[in-house]
Amino acid sequence: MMELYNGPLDVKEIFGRWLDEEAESNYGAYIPFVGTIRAEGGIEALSFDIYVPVLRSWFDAWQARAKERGAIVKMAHAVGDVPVHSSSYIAAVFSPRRRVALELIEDFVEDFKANAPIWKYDVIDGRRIYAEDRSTPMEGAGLLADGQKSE
Amino acid sequence: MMELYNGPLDVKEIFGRWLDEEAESNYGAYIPFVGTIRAEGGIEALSFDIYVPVLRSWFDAWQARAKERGAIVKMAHAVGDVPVHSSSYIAAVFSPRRRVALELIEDFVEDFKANAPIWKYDVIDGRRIYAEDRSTPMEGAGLLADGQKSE
Amino acid sequence: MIRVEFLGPIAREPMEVEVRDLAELSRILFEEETIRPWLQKCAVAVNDVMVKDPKLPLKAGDRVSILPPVCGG
Amino acid sequence: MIRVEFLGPIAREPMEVEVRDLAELSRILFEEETIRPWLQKCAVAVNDVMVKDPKLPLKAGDRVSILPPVCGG
Repeated sequence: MMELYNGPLDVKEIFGRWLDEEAESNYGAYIPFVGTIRAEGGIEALSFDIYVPVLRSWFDAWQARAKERGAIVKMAHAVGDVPVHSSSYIAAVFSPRRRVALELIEDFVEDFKANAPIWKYDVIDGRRIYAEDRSTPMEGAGLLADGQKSE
Repeated sequence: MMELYNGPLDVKEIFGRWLDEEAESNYGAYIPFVGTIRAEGGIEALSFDIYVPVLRSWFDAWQARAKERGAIVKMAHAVGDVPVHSSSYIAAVFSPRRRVALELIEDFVEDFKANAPIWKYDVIDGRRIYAEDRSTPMEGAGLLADGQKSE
Repeated sequence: MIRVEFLGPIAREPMEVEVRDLAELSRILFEEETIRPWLQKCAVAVNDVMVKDPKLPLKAGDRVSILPPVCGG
Repeated sequence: MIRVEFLGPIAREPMEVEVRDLAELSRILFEEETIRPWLQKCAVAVNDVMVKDPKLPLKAGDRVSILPPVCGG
């Protein structure tokens, strides 16, 4: 399950609902990763754009990958402004066993960071500034520049 | 902070309270690991003995280790019987940054498994049976056997 | 016609172009000064599927998305 | 006197012994058939501090804990 919210996440509601959803699924390990906006660089908030169709494909591919190991993944992310000290992101793994859960949460969160189609902006004095220095080209980036060179 | 409870953990209460405790601490990542009793091998519950003084030292050493990396750890564990599909264990890391949090939660949970002075029993037909096959000798085990051999 | 959309921080309205493949689209985008600096860093989706082949043929009605560097979480 | 406590699943009441070090305690415990099979697998704490040195001297009033294989979580 993938959930998108306008503005900050209700972390307790999401954590508790996911726990309840899998209460009878016989998973031994539940690891959520909760991402919270840090106060730094004078920002009042971060803001996010998401391209939903590609995010959904990315998530579905991850769900299939988790399933191969007997696990499932869930995620929630904010769209728009998220004030400092509130949460923009929760990713979670449920797995029968601890080892698989620990491995998957790490890979899931890292791949999310590198390849989920989400753009981050600092919000300073009400202005939205693309967080270019913290952003990473997605897998396969440069395709159109390659096309040019190949002429 | 280390918390021990008689019987199963109130997972939502603990998760939410820890979240609130660090709401203003400016951590960017909060990763709890929630361990739940799986229905397997015909058990009705697992049961736990804890040797608290040594567990406390183990935990304090981990808190110091986390602090060196700008992070903190918390844990909660059950004493006595914990029925199938309820939770016996929560370990958590709060850290400014994602990488440190992901590394610490893995090391913390694995070292807990290997070295926390906790004994597990299957509860079947109301009888408590030591989970010997799933248990691991602690670091430094065999000291008294060595003493014998050295004569 | 092919519709080209620029996602996230790229400040450019969608455009409609007549091209047969991504290579041809690439040449058109290089002509735009505001777009050119992005191209090396951008990934591409066609009809919401990420693509790897820079020679991918395009057909009328295709929708090309240009995805700049990301930072979720 | 030294007090020796057996933790977790080891079904043995605490005992009081006169020994000067862990090596001497080891010899006494080897004599007990119910304890002997545990010794290779057990770690030891003295006054709640885990110990590594099998020759550690003991003094009157010390408390020795015998910790069998663990499985928390």
